[in-house]
Amino acid sequence: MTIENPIFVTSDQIFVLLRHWALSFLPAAWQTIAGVLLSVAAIVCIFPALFALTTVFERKGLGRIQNRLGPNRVGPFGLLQPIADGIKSLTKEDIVPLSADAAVHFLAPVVLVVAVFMGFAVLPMGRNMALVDMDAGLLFYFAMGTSTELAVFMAGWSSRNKYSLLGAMRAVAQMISYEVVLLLSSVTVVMMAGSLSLTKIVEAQNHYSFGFPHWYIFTPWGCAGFVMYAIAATAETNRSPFDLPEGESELVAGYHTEYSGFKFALFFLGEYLAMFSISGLGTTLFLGGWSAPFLFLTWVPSWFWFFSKLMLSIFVFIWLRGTLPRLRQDQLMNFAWKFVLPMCLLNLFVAGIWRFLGDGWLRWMVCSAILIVAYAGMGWGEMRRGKIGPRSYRYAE
Amino acid sequence: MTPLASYLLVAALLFAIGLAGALTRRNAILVLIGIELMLNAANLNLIAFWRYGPHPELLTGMMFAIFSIAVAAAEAAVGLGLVIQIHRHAKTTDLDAMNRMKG
Amino acid sequence: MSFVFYMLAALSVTGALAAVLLKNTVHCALALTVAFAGLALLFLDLDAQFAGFAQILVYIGAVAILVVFAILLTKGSETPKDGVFSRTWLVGLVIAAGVFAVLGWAVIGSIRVLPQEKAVPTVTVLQIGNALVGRYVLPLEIVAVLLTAAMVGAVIVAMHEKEGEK
Amino acid sequence: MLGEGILKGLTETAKNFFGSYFSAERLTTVEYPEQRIAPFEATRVFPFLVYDAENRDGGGPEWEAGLRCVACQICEKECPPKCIYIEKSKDKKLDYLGKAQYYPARFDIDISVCMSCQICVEVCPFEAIKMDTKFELSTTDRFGGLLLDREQLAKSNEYYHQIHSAEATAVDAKLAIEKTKFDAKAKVAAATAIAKAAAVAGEGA
Repeated sequence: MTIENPIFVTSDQIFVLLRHWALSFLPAAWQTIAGVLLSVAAIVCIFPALFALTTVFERKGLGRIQNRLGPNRVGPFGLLQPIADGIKSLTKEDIVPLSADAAVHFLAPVVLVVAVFMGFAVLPMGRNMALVDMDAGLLFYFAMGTSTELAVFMAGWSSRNKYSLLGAMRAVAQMISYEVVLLLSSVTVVMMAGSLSLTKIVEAQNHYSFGFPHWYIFTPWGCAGFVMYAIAATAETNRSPFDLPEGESELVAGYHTEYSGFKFALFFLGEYLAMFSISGLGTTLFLGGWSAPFLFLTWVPSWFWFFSKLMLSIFVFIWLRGTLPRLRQDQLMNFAWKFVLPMCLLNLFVAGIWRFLGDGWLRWMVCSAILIVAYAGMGWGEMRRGKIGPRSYRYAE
Repeated sequence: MTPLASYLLVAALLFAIGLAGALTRRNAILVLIGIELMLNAANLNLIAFWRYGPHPELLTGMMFAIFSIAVAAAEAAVGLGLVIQIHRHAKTTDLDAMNRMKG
Repeated sequence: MSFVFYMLAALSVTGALAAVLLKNTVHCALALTVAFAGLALLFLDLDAQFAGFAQILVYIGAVAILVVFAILLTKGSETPKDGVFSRTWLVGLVIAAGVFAVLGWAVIGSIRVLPQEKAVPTVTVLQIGNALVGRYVLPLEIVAVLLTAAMVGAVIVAMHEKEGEK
Repeated sequence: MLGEGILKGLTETAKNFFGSYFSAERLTTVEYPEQRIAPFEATRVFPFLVYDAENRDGGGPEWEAGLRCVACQICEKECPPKCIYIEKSKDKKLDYLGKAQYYPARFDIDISVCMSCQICVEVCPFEAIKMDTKFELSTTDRFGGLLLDREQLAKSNEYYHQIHSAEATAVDAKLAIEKTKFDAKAKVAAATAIAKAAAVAGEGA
């Protein structure tokens, strides 16, 4: 089936066509604003729905990883669990501590969710399916991503609670540290694609040779960049093993200790939406966005590929959460500044070499060799000095 | 379309507010906040002049603003580091209380 | 489009006023963030997309966070008993008002020669990048050195002195 | 090499993830209200009072007459959270040994306070208080519902055998020995008493 086939075009562009059809009922003057509102409404509906599904799949997946069954009571296979959870959190009493700063306490979850939602605006979720195709899309995404740090700080500070404040400070320190890694690992992609526009980045990867796609993850620098991006993304979304801001064994629940009911649900939503958007960005940057994994699969609609890659990344998040124990604060910081950041800078250098060596096997050899030698050498050094690596417990055994 | 003069007036107002904050507040951090506001007002001027200037394609004002943002970040980092060090030394950030040259 | 401008101007001026007037230092820092956001939106209103996003990234993402960190590290969030304004606040206010008067007079006075309207300039990020590593490469390098020096300096200034070294 | 351990861990969890769909033995949990795990020998939840159905002295219902408890109040004193309340009776009745003893006129345990430490069981010299295995004790009444009185606490020795058979058998054996000793002593005492009575009678004559 070719790209020009009408059936393919209809299935691929179904959401775009639906939007056009809905807008055709409106007078021309209103169409621009109504179109934006419609797209925003779609994002605001789809991702929370995905969030609801993810919560139950996460709990089931974690259960299976620990040889348990997971939730299976509410509805068939426990699939209606999120509805029960939603009703519970919406009907719960909303408690604001007496000494809390009520206005800031209220604003924090709102700012968080709004900032996270803004990030979705530039993600291309399919062919012609980005809400705004901004020239500085990646910069916009990171600008919105940093705004969540402030929301986390507001939440922790306004609660007037030691645990909240400690959790917030940890979260902010961690997010700033890994933000650097996130940015620097994405810069390699920008160097190659030559654009900050996410649609252009996807188009730059949407080529095939021998039936295989030209995704950036299939290059030495892209693979290293993706691994570092994944590490930074996990830390950025405060997911296990980097979940010390809300480490329940030491900080009760971190910055959302004093939140209950609907506001807690908003925080929960914000956390998962951040996970979706950061996975979406990772997909766009390294995994070819909406492009199909093989040439013979290009007949499948582009949005299907985007969302499958997104869910695959979410699965990896859950898998990591089920496997790795939580880091200590000093290990976290050492890892970010003394290992991942130097590797990131080296990767930028390698990407430059890749660009200027031109086509051929030479650049594969040189770039892979530099990266592997650096990784092995630095890893060996860090492990020898005991900065990272297997933990030893002085009083155990 | 808004005329250039209104942007310049807003920038002047922000600059004056920042200056007033820097001159009247006791807390050293608040003084830094005032200075940040003044820098931002200057940035607004630069961007506005770039937008309405004769050669926007040369990007002079925009570049000036971008460099100014970078310099302001450095200034904030060093300034706040100094404030923290002063607090450690004098146990206060009140500028009125810091009136001795001997430590 | 003027309406958008007035809204944004009001937002940034309110934020700035709150930042210098509020009693609680953390509230001041949060109000400062509002002013920064208003300014970033003003940049976008001026079609300077790159500068606007850089403003959000640097000011809201880094400077504001730095300020709140400094406030918490200096226990500055408690309101002092003897007022938040300096003893010489009147002098400061007069100076600021004088500066505003001069600036405002200069702007109002030259309102005839200032351009009223201008076609929207199309500037892509690619152009900015080319300018940065072309015409403005020397300033870029100097800023890089400055940032490194500032980082090292800030770390050294804020670092705890070791007991033995005193 | 750095990261080896992480990969090893990821394989292990992946094995668990897929394995749990194929082999039911992997699943470590049961679906509780429908499926239950049989209690272990050492399972213990809250204390109960043992009574012997054979002991019918003092009248009243079977559980009241047969209580082994002699209201010595050691458990009440030893209980760390002080959840036991005992009122001693005014009169005496024969206990399982056939000895006249006081009995508890009131014996309450507040299981909302009890911390299942089993100290009462360990200090009891009369094997009268033991640990139960029943754990589904939730009620809608926070205060009265969790304050168990004598009647609710009293369980027969057969029940004790059911829940902790090995332990109960050992206790029974111990009690049997005590009983024999007591009976022997009683016999000797009775013989001495008879002899003494005879001597007194002889003197008198």
